Amino acid sequence: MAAAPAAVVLPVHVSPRMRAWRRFRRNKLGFVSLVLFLVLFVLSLFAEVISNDKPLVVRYNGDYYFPLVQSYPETTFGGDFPTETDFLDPFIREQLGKDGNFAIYPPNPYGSKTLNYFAKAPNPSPPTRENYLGTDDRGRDLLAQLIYGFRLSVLFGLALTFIGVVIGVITGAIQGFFAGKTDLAFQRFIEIWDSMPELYLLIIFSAIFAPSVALLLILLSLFGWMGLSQYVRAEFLRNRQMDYVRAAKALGVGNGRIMWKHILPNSMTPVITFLPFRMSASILALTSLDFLGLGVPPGTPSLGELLSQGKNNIDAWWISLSTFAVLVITLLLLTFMGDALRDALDPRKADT
Amino acid sequence: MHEQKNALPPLLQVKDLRVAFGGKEVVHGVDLAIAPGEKLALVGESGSGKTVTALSLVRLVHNARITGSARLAPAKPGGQPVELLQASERQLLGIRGDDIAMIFQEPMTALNPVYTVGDQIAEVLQLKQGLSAKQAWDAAIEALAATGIPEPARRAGTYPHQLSGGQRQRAMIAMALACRPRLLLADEPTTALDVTLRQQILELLANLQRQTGMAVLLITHDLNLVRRFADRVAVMEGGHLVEQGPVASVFEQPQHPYTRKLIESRPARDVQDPQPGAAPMMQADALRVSYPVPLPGFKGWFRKGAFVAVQGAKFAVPTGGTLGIVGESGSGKSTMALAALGLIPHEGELQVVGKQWGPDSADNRAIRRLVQVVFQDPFSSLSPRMTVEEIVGEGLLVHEPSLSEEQRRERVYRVLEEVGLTEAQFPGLLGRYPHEFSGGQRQRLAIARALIVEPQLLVLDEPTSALDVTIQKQVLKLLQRLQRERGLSYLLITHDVDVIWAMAHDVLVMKDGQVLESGTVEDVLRRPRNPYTQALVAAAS
Amino acid sequence: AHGYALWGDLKYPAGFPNFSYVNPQAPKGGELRLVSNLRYSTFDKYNPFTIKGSPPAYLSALMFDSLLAGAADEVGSGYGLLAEDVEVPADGLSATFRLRKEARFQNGDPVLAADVKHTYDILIGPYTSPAYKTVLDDVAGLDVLDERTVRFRFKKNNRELPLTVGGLPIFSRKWGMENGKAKRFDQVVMDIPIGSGPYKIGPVKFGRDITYVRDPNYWARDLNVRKGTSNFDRITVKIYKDATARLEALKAGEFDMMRFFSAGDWARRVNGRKFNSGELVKGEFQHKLPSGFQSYFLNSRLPKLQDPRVRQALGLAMDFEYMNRTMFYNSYQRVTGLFGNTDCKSSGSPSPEELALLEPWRGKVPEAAFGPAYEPPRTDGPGHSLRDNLRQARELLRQAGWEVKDGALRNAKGEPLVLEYLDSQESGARVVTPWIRNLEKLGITLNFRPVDFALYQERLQKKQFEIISLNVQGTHTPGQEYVDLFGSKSADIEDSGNYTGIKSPAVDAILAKMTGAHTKAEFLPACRALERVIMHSHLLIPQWSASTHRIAYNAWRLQPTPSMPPYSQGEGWAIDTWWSRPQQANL
Amino acid sequence: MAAYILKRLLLMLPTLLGVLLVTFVVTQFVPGGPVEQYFAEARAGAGGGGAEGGTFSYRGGQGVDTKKLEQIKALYGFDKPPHERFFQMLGQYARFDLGQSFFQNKAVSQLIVEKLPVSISLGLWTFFISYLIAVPLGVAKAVRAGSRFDLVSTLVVLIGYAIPGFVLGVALLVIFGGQLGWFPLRGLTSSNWDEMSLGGKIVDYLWHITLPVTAMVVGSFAVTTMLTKNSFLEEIRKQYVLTARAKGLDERRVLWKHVFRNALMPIIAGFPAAFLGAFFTGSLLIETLFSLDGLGLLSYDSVIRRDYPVVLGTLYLFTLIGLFTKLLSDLMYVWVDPRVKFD
Ligand SMILES: Nc1ncnc2c1ncn2[C@@H]1O[C@H](COP(=O)(O)OP(=O)(O)OP(=O)(O)O)[C@@H](O)[C@H]1O
Ligand SMILES: Nc1ncnc2c1ncn2[C@@H]1O[C@H](COP(=O)(O)OP(=O)(O)OP(=O)(O)O)[C@@H](O)[C@H]1O
Ligand SMILES: [Mg+2]
Ligand SMILES: [Mg+2]
Repeated sequence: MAAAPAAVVLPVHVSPRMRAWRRFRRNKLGFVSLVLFLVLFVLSLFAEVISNDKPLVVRYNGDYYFPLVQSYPETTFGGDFPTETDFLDPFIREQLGKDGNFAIYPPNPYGSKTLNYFAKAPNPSPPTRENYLGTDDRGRDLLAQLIYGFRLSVLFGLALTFIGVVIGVITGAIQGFFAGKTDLAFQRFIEIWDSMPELYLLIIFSAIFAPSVALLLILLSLFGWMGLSQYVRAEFLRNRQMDYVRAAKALGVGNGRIMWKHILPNSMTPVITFLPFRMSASILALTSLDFLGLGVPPGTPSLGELLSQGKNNIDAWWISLSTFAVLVITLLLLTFMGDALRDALDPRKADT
Repeated sequence: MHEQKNALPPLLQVKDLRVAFGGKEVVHGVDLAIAPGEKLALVGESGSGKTVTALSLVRLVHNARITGSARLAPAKPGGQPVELLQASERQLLGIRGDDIAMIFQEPMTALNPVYTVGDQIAEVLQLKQGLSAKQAWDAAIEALAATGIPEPARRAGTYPHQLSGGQRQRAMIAMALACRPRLLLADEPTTALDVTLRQQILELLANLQRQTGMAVLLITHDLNLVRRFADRVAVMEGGHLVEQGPVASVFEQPQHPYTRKLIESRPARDVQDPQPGAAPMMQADALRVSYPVPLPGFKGWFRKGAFVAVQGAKFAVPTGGTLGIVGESGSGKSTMALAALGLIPHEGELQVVGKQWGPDSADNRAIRRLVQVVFQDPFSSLSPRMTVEEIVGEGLLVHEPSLSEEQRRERVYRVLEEVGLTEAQFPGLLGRYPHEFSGGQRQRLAIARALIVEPQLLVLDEPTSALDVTIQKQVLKLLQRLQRERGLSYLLITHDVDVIWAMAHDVLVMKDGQVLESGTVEDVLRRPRNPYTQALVAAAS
Repeated sequence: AHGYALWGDLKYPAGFPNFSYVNPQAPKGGELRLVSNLRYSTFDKYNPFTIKGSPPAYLSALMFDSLLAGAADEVGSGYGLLAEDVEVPADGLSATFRLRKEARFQNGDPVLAADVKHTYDILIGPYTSPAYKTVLDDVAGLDVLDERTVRFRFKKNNRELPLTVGGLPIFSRKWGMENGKAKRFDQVVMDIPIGSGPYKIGPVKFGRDITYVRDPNYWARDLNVRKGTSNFDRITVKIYKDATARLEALKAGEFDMMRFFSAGDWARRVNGRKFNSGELVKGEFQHKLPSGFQSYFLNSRLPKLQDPRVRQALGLAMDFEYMNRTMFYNSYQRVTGLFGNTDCKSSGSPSPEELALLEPWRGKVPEAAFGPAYEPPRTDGPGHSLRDNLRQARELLRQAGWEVKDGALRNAKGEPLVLEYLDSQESGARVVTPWIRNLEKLGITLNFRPVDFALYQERLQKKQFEIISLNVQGTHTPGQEYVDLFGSKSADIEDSGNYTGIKSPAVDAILAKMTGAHTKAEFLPACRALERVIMHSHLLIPQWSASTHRIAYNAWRLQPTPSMPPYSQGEGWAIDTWWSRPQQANL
Repeated sequence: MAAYILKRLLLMLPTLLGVLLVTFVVTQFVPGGPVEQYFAEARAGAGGGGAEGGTFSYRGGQGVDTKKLEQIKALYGFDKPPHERFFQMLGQYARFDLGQSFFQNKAVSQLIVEKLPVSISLGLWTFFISYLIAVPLGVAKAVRAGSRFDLVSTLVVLIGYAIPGFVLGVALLVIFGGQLGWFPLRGLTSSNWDEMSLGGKIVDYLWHITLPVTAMVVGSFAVTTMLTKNSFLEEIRKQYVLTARAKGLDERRVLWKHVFRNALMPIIAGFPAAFLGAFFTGSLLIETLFSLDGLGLLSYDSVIRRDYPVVLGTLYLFTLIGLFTKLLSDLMYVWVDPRVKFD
């Protein structure tokens, strides 16, 4: 056996994360989904530039204005009111149409709350040249609703999923790993917690606080972790008996690290499987409470609200159909990403 | 076929078998032939591609590209030979288990954890021989009995994790033999068995071979076994078949340098005596360990029975010395090791460096640093989703958290090299996962993992069972050197009397959970008092 | 007398043969299949009077007669049904009814004074819906004068009380008797009611469908007030829990008629094959029911809503014409006051009688009350654009000390004007959205706040809201309830109807005149003066009302009378006076 | 094991107590109870009951006077202090007396029993259909992971999942119930059910539940399918699968016997709970849509109307059942995977 050379030449090696990334990349569908999702998501983050009732640039009487960045009172453009300009107002349009003046509007000239106040057809109106996807039941542009709704729903979904997964995994891991008394006690706690009348809590909270997305996030997070927790617990209960756990214990590895590094990676199947579903469930959760008046603050664009509008206006097919399409696409992308993620985390899958 | 010089046409003819993982070839064109009833031993360096070769014959390697040809002679005269590498999945179904049976190298992971071993054996019988459930169960118990498992009726009803390493291995053997295959691919079938049992298994194989004309491809590191059992031997190195021929001629006139090295390698004793008078590293008295087992019938509803795996053991591991434990398979050696490591509850006296295992893992952290272990079944003791670097480096993370990542990596490289795993051999070694290694390599990973924290006491449960003689020698040398240089103590469990000779200062012989005798190596092995020990020593020489 | 009218002007003289809006020769027979229009979608009892549980739809109207029956082409009057004679003395402090000899309960027993007393006692007892106690609060008691004569005594002279007691459903003492003993009334649940009405309970699918079958021996079948009514042999009421399902069932022909309340449904979704073939017909029937005042109620208890100019500005921002055009399919009329569609409505400049009531309070009531009648702002036509209205609003707000600063309307202290609109339904958001948008132009933030129904009720009771929307049904004979709505006393009582928080001695005085009026000539000016004051105080932002009943019905199976009596509630018209067409569809 | 079961059974008592206590306390803080509703009704005047068609009406309120308030409180039992009510309730529950509804003329237990046919119908069918399709589908997808079949079935399953049940329900109702008239629009049975022959009854019943069950089932595949698929993929590469293959077992046996039990630990273990749960399924929106009287509607209504006896009574019962199924699930874990130990 050769004695170790003084300076071991450390070869560059591919880190496990890199290998996982390669495995992820190999799943074309998943990779394409990721790219697409990111593109859509980033686009929706810039929703204000894509879909807004405020022009990007305005030239009025020789001056340039940027209403996206700054708000200008109507009086700036010769109007009456010291409040923010409504650029869809025919009066303002007329002002801006005068010689030398111009305004460049975003591709879809409606914001999330913009009423098409000067539309002719009753709401909800079918797709027209003015409203590419039609309007919803109160005359807001559907495309704008979808763009903003997608953004809100995805952000909300990500947050809720993240919180839910973190709590679910931690609690499930603790129960499963320590088993015995810890498990017994925690399970009882979950049973009691689970039977808490969620609806009443929401009602009580809604009596005290004005509805807000953050409040909803907190409330839903309080209960959203339990399902996953049970699954993780089951996996941990099984995997904690594995020899490699025993080996890690013998090495003196602490419990936290054993759970995190040794058992968790081998217990991820339910977590990953549920990720896309939890995301979409979070999106739908925004709706389910709406008809109790406990949902997101009214007027907040959300896919959930559009769905319930679709139900109530079954003849307005453009509402339910386009919302549904957005949901399906989101869910598909998420699932394919989940698939690829699962592949990526499975080292037994070849990666080159 | 025309090349075949034997009187009988070969049962299996392998030509230019090549196996590649993700573009990297690990078996480079192997040619082999096995005649009916022939016992061919495949020996070779750890990681030389023996397992992969065997598995690819029944097309059970994942993510691999297999080329070449492997023809299996027809079962009945006049039938068509089957090209295994091209056969349809359906054809293979008929062949696997029926014509070709396989004994896997690592019995823990190879058995389905959620079915009893009896179930798993009976399943083949029911399926391939059309026995009724009851008949199959009885036959399964018989098959277990034939491999020498005590209380086979009870053992049939237990799950793999409730068996000792050797017992699992025997269950695996029973399963493979259940259908009287024409060809048995036995991948290290006896690593976890003691010498006497080895003999029993070999006899069992020989019997079958006589009765049914079964041919055996025996993959092993145990040259004694080859000598005694095989007709012909083939030697592999680095994915090439470097030599093959009748056992006698190969052993007497080895042609290839590697073969020569293999035959000449014998573990050599190179140890110093521990300082007398020093307090023992570990001390146990009246140690008793039991496992809960279900009681039969109604009683089992309310109480658990206990299976006493270790009873009244008394031993001491001398500081800077080695206590070797030999004993029958299932006698409680691994159990005792687990107890010594504080991993299962025990009764009686047990002291490690003067301390006792507490119930709290934080208290034990200090002792853990001093006591390390190499488990018997390396595969299952390696987290499947951790890379080599993570697995081996973890001990440092825990016990020497101050190291920088660079320093840690360097240490990992060094210890891997010491156990014979180098980057040169395995590109991207640190980023690999356990399943990408051969059995012997995994065992070395386990050893490296234990060594890296520089413990004072190392519990080694069959540390060299999956290693070929050359690597075994290398590893033992390493252990001896560490003992010399750092005064390491070992608790060494092994079936290999050679290893005991090479390493141990004191020896403990176990059977049925009891310590039969103990003393210095010289005392116990030269002048065995107990009949079991005598048989053991006799069988080994 | 054969009937009683609030102001003594009965339309039909004694001995009239039948109401003029019925077809006395209408053929009897056939089946009318209705759909339940109740809020709850099941039934679990046959007793419509107890607190717990829900009775099937229409049970009360079909199974019980009352002392007096109303006519659907006349308001404020009742004609003897169970009673052949009703006497109200000049002081108005009692009403005496003499029962008809031929009046029979469905079990054959005669209807006697004792039954009336029993009914009254039960209804004001502890086991019935509190609504009866509310209604009968001004009734001091009931005396049985002889076997067939009862006298209700009243606590005060209220012209409407004889009609109230005359309208009570009368049931038999034997209802709910078990082994000769009367059960506690709240235990009378599944016992088939014993009334004297034209229909009995027929086949029932409990909790789901109920069929009422006509009693061929109905005692009053030829009585003038009943002639030509109750023409269907069977009336089946079906329950659908979901509006979409109900609509589809109508289109599929599972029932015969349905009244629509949603303009969107009526305009967009009531269509299909059966409408094209003429089997189903969409009918809009003009009625003369009081339009009531569905309005946004502003809670003037709040400092920020105390200034009438601010309240008026809020109203100016509501663009009804836009809403009617884009959301309501132009099917609604603007509510213009408290008493739309009734004689009580004010118009033009105040008459001398009205001025007489108002004058003493000059300075204490809005000056505008002395001018022309209230007209809500409009946005259609020249000089009436939204922009004009908003300009006016801005001006009002400025006068009230609110100016736009930093993008919001702020008072002198720099507090922004932020308001909250409380609703019990998420769907309310749709309607306020345009208003919110217009208010934004003024720099006012209006938040829509939906809460669960029970919480909503509690907030209303405790007056913890800023703006709510209420639909107050109209009446031809406003009375005590307006004291509750606008009286000073009720302003500080929890659970009162004074949502706006108005506390004005002037209003109190006018209300006193109104409730104390003995003649129409006293009564109407008081009503109109009240309307002027209230509306010009801008406590209410009037919304809209429908002047038609929208009814889809199966023209192959049902035959309506030529015209709808003006004061009919819609379904009642069909149930009472329509008849079944000979079945040609089966051919 | 029996000791463990016994321990769990004993633990149910404090758990139940905890559940009831928590809920009871929460209900104390919910705004707008039955007393408020009583006054709201009194305020609505004689419009309630059944006075439609009457052309004269009178409205008016008098405000709340304290005497009346006390009376009304007594009517709903709110005159007693909370703790007294709580213990009274516990006493009742100990005798399995679930109490009487505030708003309906029925005992809570009777209400539940009445809703069961609908709930069981919806629950069991949905449960069976979704498991019977989802699990094999998931396995097939795992075996053919990455194939076109896998892709297309993922697509289909996810589209099903993405349609919210109520939207799908409305679509089904309008198209197949209303427009085409192939399926009935409401209820579990036809009105002439009682006169039907046995065969007729079965057909009628199936005819009625087709749409609601479809609406519920379509969305329920996805999760189970994907979970099955992923768990299978997790296990399918393990060594014991090689062993099973080497034994010459055919693919079906390898998958359904060897992999299945390992892979479906979560699914099999959740089975009893899901199965028992199926008896008490409620789906507010589907029940409403198809005019079915089930537990979904009952629990929603009771929450909204603050019918506390129903809320607490159903909660008590469901918790009890839930606790048993949970125990069953835990026992299933051990049965499915002998390595699992709870201590
Ligand atoms: N899934 C895999 N991916 C990549 N490389 C692999 C994989 N499986 C095995 N190898 C490599 O193939 C070579 C041959 O492995 P094999 O298991 O056949 O060795 P072996 O001769 O059986 O050794 P041992 O005696 O140690 O069991 C080894 O170098 C191993 O690292
Ligand atoms: N979890 C368990 N439950 C019940 N019995 C067990 C369990 N684990 C091991 N045993 C039994 O305990 C005995 C001792 O097992 P142990 O693993 O210590 O044997 P060993 O001496 O290491 O044998 P080998 O040389 O075959 O590895 C065996 O008979 C085995 O069947
Ligand atoms: Mg090998
Ligand atoms: Mg062992």
